[in-house]
Amino acid sequence: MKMITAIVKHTRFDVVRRALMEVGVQGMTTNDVRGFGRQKGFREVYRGTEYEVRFLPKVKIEIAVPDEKLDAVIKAIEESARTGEVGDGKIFVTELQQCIRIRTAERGEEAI
Amino acid sequence: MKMITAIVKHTRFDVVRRALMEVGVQGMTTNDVRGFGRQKGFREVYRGTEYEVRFLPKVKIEIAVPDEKLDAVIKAIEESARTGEVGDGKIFVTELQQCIRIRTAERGEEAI
Amino acid sequence: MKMITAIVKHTRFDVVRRALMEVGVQGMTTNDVRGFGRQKGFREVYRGTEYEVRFLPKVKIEIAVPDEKLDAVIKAIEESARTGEVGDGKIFVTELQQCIRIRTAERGEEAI
Amino acid sequence: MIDKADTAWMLVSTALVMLMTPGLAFFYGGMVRRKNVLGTLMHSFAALAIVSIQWMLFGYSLAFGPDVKGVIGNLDWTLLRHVGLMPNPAYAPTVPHLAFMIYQAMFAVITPALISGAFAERMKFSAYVLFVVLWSTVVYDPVAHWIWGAGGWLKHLGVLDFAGGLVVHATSGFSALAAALIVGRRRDMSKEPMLPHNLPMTAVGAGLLWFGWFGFNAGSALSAGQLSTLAFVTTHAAAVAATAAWIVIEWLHRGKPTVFGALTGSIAGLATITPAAGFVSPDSALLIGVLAGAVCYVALNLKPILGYDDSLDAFGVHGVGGATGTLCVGLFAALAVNPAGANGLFLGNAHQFFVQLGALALVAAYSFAVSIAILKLVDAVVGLRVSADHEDNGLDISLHGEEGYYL
Amino acid sequence: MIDKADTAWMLVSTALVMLMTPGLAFFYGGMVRRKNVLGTLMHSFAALAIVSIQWMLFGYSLAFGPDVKGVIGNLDWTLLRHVGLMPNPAYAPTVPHLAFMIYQAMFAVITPALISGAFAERMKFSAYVLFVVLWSTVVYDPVAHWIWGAGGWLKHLGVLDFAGGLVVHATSGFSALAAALIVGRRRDMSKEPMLPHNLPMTAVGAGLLWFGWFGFNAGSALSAGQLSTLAFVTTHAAAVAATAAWIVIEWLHRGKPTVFGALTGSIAGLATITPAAGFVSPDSALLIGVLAGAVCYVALNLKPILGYDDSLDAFGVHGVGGATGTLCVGLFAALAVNPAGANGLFLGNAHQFFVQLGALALVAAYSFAVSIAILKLVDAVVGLRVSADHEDNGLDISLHGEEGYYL
Amino acid sequence: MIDKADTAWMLVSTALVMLMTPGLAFFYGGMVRRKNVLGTLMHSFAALAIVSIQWMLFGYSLAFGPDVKGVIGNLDWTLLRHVGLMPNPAYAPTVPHLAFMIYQAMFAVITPALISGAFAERMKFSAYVLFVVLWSTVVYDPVAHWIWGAGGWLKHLGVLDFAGGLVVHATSGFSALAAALIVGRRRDMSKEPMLPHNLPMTAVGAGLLWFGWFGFNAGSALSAGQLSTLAFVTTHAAAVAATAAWIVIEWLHRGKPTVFGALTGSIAGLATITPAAGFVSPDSALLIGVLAGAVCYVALNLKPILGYDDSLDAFGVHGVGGATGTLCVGLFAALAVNPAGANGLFLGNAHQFFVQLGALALVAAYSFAVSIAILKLVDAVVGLRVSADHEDNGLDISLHGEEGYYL
Ligand SMILES: Nc1ncnc2c1ncn2[C@@H]1O[C@H](COP(=O)(O)OP(=O)(O)O)[C@@H](O)[C@H]1O
Ligand SMILES: Nc1ncnc2c1ncn2[C@@H]1O[C@H](COP(=O)(O)OP(=O)(O)O)[C@@H](O)[C@H]1O
Ligand SMILES: Nc1ncnc2c1ncn2[C@@H]1O[C@H](COP(=O)(O)OP(=O)(O)O)[C@@H](O)[C@H]1O
Repeated sequence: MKMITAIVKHTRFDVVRRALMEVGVQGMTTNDVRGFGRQKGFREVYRGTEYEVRFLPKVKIEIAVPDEKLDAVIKAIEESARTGEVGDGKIFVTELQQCIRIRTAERGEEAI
Repeated sequence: MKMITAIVKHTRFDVVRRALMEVGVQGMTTNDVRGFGRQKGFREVYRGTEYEVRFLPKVKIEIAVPDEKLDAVIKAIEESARTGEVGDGKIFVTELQQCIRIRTAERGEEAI
Repeated sequence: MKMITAIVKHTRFDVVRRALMEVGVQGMTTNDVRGFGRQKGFREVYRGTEYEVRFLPKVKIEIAVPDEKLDAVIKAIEESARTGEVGDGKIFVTELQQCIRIRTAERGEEAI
Repeated sequence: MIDKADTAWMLVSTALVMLMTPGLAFFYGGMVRRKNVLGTLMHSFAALAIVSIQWMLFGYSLAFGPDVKGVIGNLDWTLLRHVGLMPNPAYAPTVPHLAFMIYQAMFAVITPALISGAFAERMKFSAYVLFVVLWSTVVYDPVAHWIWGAGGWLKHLGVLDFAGGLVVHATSGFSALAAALIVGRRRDMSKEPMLPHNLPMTAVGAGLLWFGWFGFNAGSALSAGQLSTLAFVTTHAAAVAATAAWIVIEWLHRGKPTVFGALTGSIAGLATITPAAGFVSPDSALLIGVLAGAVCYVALNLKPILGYDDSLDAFGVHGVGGATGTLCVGLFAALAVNPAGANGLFLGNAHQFFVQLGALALVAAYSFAVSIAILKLVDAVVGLRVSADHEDNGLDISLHGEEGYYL
Repeated sequence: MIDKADTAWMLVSTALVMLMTPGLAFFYGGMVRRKNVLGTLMHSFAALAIVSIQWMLFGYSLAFGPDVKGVIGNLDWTLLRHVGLMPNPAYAPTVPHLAFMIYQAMFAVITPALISGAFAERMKFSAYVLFVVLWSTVVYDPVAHWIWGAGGWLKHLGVLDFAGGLVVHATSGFSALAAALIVGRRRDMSKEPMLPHNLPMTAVGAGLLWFGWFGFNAGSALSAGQLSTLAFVTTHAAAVAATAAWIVIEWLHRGKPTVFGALTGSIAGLATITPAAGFVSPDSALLIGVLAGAVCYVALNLKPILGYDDSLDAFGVHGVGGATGTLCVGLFAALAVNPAGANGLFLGNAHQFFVQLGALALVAAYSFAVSIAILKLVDAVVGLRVSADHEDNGLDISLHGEEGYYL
Repeated sequence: MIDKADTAWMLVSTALVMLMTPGLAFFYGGMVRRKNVLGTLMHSFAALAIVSIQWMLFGYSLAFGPDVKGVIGNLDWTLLRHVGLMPNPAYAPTVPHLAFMIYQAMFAVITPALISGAFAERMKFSAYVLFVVLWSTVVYDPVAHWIWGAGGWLKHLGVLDFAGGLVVHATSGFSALAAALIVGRRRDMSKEPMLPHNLPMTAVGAGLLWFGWFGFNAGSALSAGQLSTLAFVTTHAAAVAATAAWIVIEWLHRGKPTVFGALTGSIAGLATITPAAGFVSPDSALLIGVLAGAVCYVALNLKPILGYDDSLDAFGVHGVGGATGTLCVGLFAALAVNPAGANGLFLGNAHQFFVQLGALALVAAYSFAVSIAILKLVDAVVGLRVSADHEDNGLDISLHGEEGYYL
């Protein structure tokens, strides 16, 4: 099993969610993060003092998937999250050793 | 060492926290997330427009543990977080290569 | 590639960010978390009822790095985040199997 | 004869008292956990709607209509019949009768809304609606008649209640105690800290309450002039003294003065001075304020020991404050200050003190007992508490299908 | 002759109406998504600045200055020339002319701010500024003159509009409909739920609007006394009836009564009673309130079906409410209540109903058509909508270079 | 003789000015970082309590009591002795003396609260309490006596200060500058951006301040009528002109008009018109507003260059605005507008300008110097600043043991 962590733009989030559901993803966990990268930030001026805001709001999506679904899910995210502009975000993949559904105590791929 | 990531219901959080302390967990990191899964969401109506809210508030708990404690901790979470209803959440386990306590520069299991 | 996850104090965050940039880190993702550990919490009294608040605000920083940069980045974090007081936080390292830049579809270390 | 200045003053005061109910919504709303913020706001806004309608339909007639044996008004003024634009000399001889009616409406509105602090975060909305209608009719309207209605029997006995220490704060406070006991503790109480989710919102509420309270107390002079000025000054004096007292006591007792404490103190001071505002001098008001802060501070610190769950301290602030203030009238009142009042114990008139004490005991007991009966009835009809699941998920999603914030 | 009480009342009412524009800012600000909260607040605060200046420069002269053929005021009163501290008997014989001017200024301010709900979350700020200046000059000022100006032709025909059902709510509401159609739907509409980011802030706004509305309606009596009392009572009656009606209807229809619905209902009731406040009895006002709640509820539930994007329901609440209220004057008005008014259809005077209906049709059509022209012009000059990128990132960062919260 | 309308007006104005202090709490509270929101709210609420008590105990006597050589009031009126329900003809001949006292109390309250913006996010609460008591007694009370007290020497010299440009804004502003310098910069200044955590809360504060300011300025006429109307209109005119000016200037200078800027502009306009409100015409007020916006905009943009840390711009807005306004009286005042005032430079009376300039220099220097002395004293006694650790963790947890939000 793999854990896929995608950092995407807020404005793409809903599209990504739908793409994920189309490839059969039935669960995911998300939260708001602030990302720093190549994308230029915003200049904010508060009462005459300028601040360069480099940390931009992004959504982090975490999805546990069985190995055989990995490529399909990555493809779905890539295509739905891409706008072609700097700041589209990243996908990270790590090995998942165990996954447990608390309700049923199922383990492994069944629990995803 | 392992990193345990548990997604649990808000209303179980405090019970889980106490169960963890009883099995000797001395540290953890938590944050609010929104989860999507088998659990039905809420129908919210705002001024005549209906929205299906599928992302439900959950708490994510991250706990670094030495290998020998893994099973005890998982058991503690499972038992304390379970209500038997859909949406009880998930436990994910990944391999932790290194753990460092910043204050003392300790490394490995000592640093947990 | 490795994924470095650092839990640091809010008040050190900006210093850490600058130290990271100095060792050539060009991207990171952060969010607010609440941490529980050896650090004593705060006693809060609301209208005569006392609460022991043990979950303290921390910042979580996630940084994907190529293997050869791992040590330099860890060193940078350790040095910038350390105040020597309890609660300085932790650094966790996990193996990163894949990293994808959504915009360009680059993969691996190039995508970091 | 209608006096324009008095009318302007009454209309402004009415608007100020109206604003107190939204103010209370924010005061309470900030104290609950995030998942219940809308449910808590709803209590106040719904009371505004429900009680105003009840009042115009028949509540005003019950409270202020033609007297029936000193106990209640009859139904002659239902739907505001006979309540027109000419003054009613029995109540306010210089403003249109409708102005007096609408001013009093705002008092009737906020009183049950105050009670909602006792059962916040766990009551069914249907039960709340039913409770408010019944309570207004069976508790508020009669008690208002006894004390303020032309012919009311407690008024006749010389009970003094300038702006509602008995009628508003004692009724709501002791009913709140009943409600806290009957409805029971929140499920999460033993499991997690019940921390206020938005104290700045509570501060907004406190600011608006304080502002509106000038209409509440100074407006109760029913005319613009010396008496309204006096009540205005005593109101402010007690509020600031109670705020300062709370800060000092908490600082000494707990080591840190909290903002939540300061705000609580100010509301305690305002509730406590309410019955006395037009009967005592400004320096007595300062003393009453200090007393209000001290007494309510103790009450709130006893609550965790006693173990009942008056979630937002409707009893601890309004019940205790209203009772303290009612007795303070019996202590500090001075004919020199207001010839239409009386002298209190400190000016040698022990009688007034016992009158106040008796009236307090009676109103407290009546409110407590009848509230229990109403709550039992409501429980039988629709059930008082939400299901455990609803309580865990919060009232906002469970009862109202909304969430407070998408921040 | 200047009457002190009337002057005090008018100044207080003016302050109350001023507060409504910040109130509207919070009411609207809470409804948008977090990324647009400041852009939405800015609409109201900017209108306060822009229109107040336009008003003192020449707007007041156009609306209330010496009549030109019943259609518009001339420019004699530009820069407040001839508008001094002596009363103008044609408008308010007992208060300084400047007091009447500044009172009316607050009405002129809030009206275009109301429209901003229709194009929230997507309009350029430069376009908004231009729109507000043009709209105030070409729509608000003439319509105010027709109905309230000395010599205005609709006034002459007997159209009754106590506090702005036509002048304020119908103009803004139908212009909002035009704006929603011309500006188009928000990009995110099909992609994500458009959830209000901070409903407690919306509740703060609703509370302040309700409070200020007493100045709006009861102040429109231009004097403290019976008429202001009547308008005060009818205002409150309609507001509470509409709130209750909304709660009940939504409960029955959707299974859960929302707080957002209750707040919307209260504003619908206030908007609807506005033209009628000084012409109908309190019990009629209760009925009008129920009607307001029902009609606006239906309007808002039709919107998703019709598919236009009136983001914050400026048309659904103010257009529909203002229209309903204007017709209700024609139905419920009673000479017995206000001899300066008229009888309505229910008292046998069908004529008044048709006068109201005709005026409504005219004002609605004029507002709608001229707004379309203005919006087309503004679009040609500076462009109405922000770029897709700006819309996605939110107005706060894109247009104002700030963020609402760092929580 | 007590005039009911004047009394109603003064009581309403007093309530409005009271509301400004909570308004200031929210205005300031939204600007700080989340970890200091309660500490910042506490500054205003504590000032409300502390100064009101000081005022009733002896402050009022010092400021307005029987004159001692033009410099200070004596202690005859301590604990409000001789301050009763009959008018004091020297101050306000038509309202109860207590009404004048409580009105002035609200001015005394808000002035030190304004200063708190200079040392927000880093001062000890004990130091703050001590500072407020000393400052009110040694700075506010004497200066108020000089300018407004019967027998005050600056009043005698013909200094004009309608509602507190000198007494309120110059004293607080220049004391704020002293405080910013003595207390020093916040530790985080070089480390992280100091972003306002909740601008919508700041907007709520600005809205309430604006609303309350009508009581502040128009109430300073101490009577309802022409003068209060004039002051009301000039107040609004300056506020809107300054708001618009700020928007325009920032748009041109920085490319984007901010909401925070617009709100700041409005407060700058209100502070600036304060001394002039009853002495200038509405069109002069528009000009003064534009000037206020421009001058304060420049002041705030210079701050980062000069490098002192006036955290919330108490000096940049109130000091600079109050000074500008005081001089504007010397430029724009017109006897034709208010015969009790004077002509200014633009009407050929250079004398008045120099009187204003001299008074400003004196009050500014006095406030600055005495504040430094007080701060040094407080520093010696309890220490001014919180520990580095407390500052890093935020005042809310460190000083008050609470957190603002659990969202
Ligand atoms: N090395 C990294 N580690 C963790 N997160 C990163 C890293 N680099 C980028 N990110 C995340 O990805 C987001 C987008 O990256 P950015 O460099 O701005 O654009 P792009 O991916 O299009 O080149 C950032 O805002 C950040 O949240
Ligand atoms: N594949 C997944 N990847 C990541 N998180 C998941 C996944 N499936 C479920 N979750 C998380 O677990 C929570 C509970 O899952 P759900 O399917 O609703 O109930 P249950 O686990 O009882 O079957 C979800 O809200 C989500 O946060
Ligand atoms: N076992 C753990 N798993 C996950 N996070 C931890 C663990 N232990 C500590 N932390 C995180 O590190 C933070 C600091 O830990 P703490 O024990 O308070 O101080 P220190 O690291 O200086 O000993 C905690 O607040 C928590 O967020």
